[in-house]
Amino acid sequence: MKLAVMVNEGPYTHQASDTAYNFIVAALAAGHEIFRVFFYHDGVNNGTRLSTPPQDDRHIVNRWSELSKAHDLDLVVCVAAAQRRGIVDPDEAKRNGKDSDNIAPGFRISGLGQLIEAGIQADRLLVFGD
Amino acid sequence: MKLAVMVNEGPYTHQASDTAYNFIVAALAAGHEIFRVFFYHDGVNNGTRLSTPPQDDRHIVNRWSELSKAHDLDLVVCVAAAQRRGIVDPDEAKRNGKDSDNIAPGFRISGLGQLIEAGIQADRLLVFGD
Amino acid sequence: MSETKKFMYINRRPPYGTVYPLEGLEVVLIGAAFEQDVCMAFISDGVFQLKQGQDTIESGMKNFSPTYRALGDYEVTRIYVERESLEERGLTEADLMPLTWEDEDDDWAEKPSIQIVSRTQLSDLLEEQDVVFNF
Amino acid sequence: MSETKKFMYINRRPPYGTVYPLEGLEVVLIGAAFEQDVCMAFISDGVFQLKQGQDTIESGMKNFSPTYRALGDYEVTRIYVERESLEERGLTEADLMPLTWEDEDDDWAEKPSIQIVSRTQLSDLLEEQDVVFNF
Amino acid sequence: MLHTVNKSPFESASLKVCLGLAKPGSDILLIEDGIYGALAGTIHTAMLAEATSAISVYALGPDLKARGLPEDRLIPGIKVVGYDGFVELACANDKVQSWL
Amino acid sequence: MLHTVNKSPFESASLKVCLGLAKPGSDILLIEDGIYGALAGTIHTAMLAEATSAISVYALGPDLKARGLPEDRLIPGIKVVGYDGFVELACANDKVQSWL
Repeated sequence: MKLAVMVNEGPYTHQASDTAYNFIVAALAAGHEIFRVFFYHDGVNNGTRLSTPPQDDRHIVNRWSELSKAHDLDLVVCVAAAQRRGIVDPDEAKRNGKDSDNIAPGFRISGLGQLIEAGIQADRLLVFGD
Repeated sequence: MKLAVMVNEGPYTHQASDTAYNFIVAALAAGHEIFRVFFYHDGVNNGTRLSTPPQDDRHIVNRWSELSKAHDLDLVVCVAAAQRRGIVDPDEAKRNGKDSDNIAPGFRISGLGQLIEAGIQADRLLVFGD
Repeated sequence: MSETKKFMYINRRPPYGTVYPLEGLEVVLIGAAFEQDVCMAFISDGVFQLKQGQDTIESGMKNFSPTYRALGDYEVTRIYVERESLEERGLTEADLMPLTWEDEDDDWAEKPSIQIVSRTQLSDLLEEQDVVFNF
Repeated sequence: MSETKKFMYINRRPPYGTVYPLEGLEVVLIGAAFEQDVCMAFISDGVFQLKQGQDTIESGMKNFSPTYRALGDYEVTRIYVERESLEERGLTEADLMPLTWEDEDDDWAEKPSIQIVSRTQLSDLLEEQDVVFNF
Repeated sequence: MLHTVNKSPFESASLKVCLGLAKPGSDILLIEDGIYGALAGTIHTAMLAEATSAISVYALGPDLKARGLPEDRLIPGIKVVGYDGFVELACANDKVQSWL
Repeated sequence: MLHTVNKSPFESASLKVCLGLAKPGSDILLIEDGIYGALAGTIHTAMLAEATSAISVYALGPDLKARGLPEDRLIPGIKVVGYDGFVELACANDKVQSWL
């Protein structure tokens, strides 16, 4: 089946990001397709490469980047939510006059249309949040 | 009186940051001293200079920076909470091998001891969160 | 994307305490361009989003309540409000902002968008959907 | 900082669903160095933090429950658990991790840190504090 | 002591937990989504209305206005204050406990 | 349809709201802090125990284990599944509604 996933909370603070990750790993193992993972609200904070969690804990951001690379996952960060919260890629940095960016490998910034499209195209939409 | 404030949620997502700001403005207007504002949990996300909210909305990060400048406010971001969430200053960037930083003007990164000290030194501690 | 699906946006939280209602509205407005079969449901504390007379000047937040009035222009014409949620909160339909849409097939007559429905009716509507979002 | 104040750390949330319990513990451990008069209170879903037998391997999260056992070494020796909160959740003291501290003044005898208290007793304790943190 | 509550009683147990631990003579200030606890005529009104005999209950005016709730919708006896009143309550009490 | 609940019934109204709208024949999966709703012998047990006659209730095993809750503490009739079972439930039902 074609599954889409929405992640609405940032890493560590809420378990939503962990549950979404574990769900996706299990779905891939069962042979399903992940159409897209869309990060909204504080979920955009999953996409910062500046995170350095304690060494005895999971690295949530890197885990997403690695899963994306291994399975060609489409990790989309909502541009409007990201602007509010300070998640930027090089293009966004230029457009908004910022001196640096912080997007992690494997993530791309795009519009809310990508979420609606996921809802239309996928057989199921799963929402993880607080 | 000497007041200390703890902010536990990021900007926009929860009202905590707004209420803390409005409380501090009122306290300063009434002649009280703000000993320190300590940002913990997702509160550290108040301290990113990469935020660009819509033009018709308040700019929460800039508002903190400006209040700090006007009243010499001590805005402290917890280092451990900031590392998890990717809020870094130039020193932290160097120490953790990051290629950029994102701390906003007026904020400094320091340890949890600064929170305990605020609890000891201030006449009242106010906590704003979710 | 020729397929048409039934989308329901469920609003369950009060305004201003969190950004979910505001960012939820942004999804609905963008979603309108995709010409799906769309409706909104306001249940639990979500009914407070439609309360008349919101004034955020003293709190310094953005008053996004006027956006609800624009929903009709975006062809979001079915807005369900759960009766039990209103009653539990001491509210009546008169407390809500009047939301309308213009019916192209009826000489652009202005018609109410809000429908007060029972929990049972809402349960039936939920069951009919293809995709459900929560804010 | 010669002053000694009464600090209470109130834990009201269950573990793992959010990071507050873990980051709250980090405050308590750092705070121990400041030699204040410290106690912890576990109420509402916070009592679940002390549940025995936590195993996070399958969920991939960090199991921080062993840290509670270290509290005695940090001279956090008074850990209040609200009886009503346990009862409402079908728990008894036997469900909780045994937490102890060593009493220097009593030949390093190992003593229990957990005290089950009623809501009324906890209300009295809360009133005695100088500074209250919530996690 | 001053207790603050920032959650709706329709969604969260915060107000109930606060009332279970607040002593007679305490002050309670409802802020943010907590102001819904101040509404008269709801299924949760009785809980707070009973408490007002022993406890002074306040609601933050700017949060009431943001949410479109005029004072005449509140439980009688609840006092409305601004941010300046919030500061005064925090200073007048010996400590502040936030029920988040 | 599949309903997921991720909040403790002791703190949040999510489970109650879910049960008020879930139709007979639905599946409910308790995840994250929602698994506390599966506990037997609590003040909220009756609410879910009554529903299990018309609704299939599941709890996510990894979240039970993280929180130290063995299966024999659960309301009889609640089935424990892993993340693979979560995926199966999502696919077996025509849609998923997350009560956050």
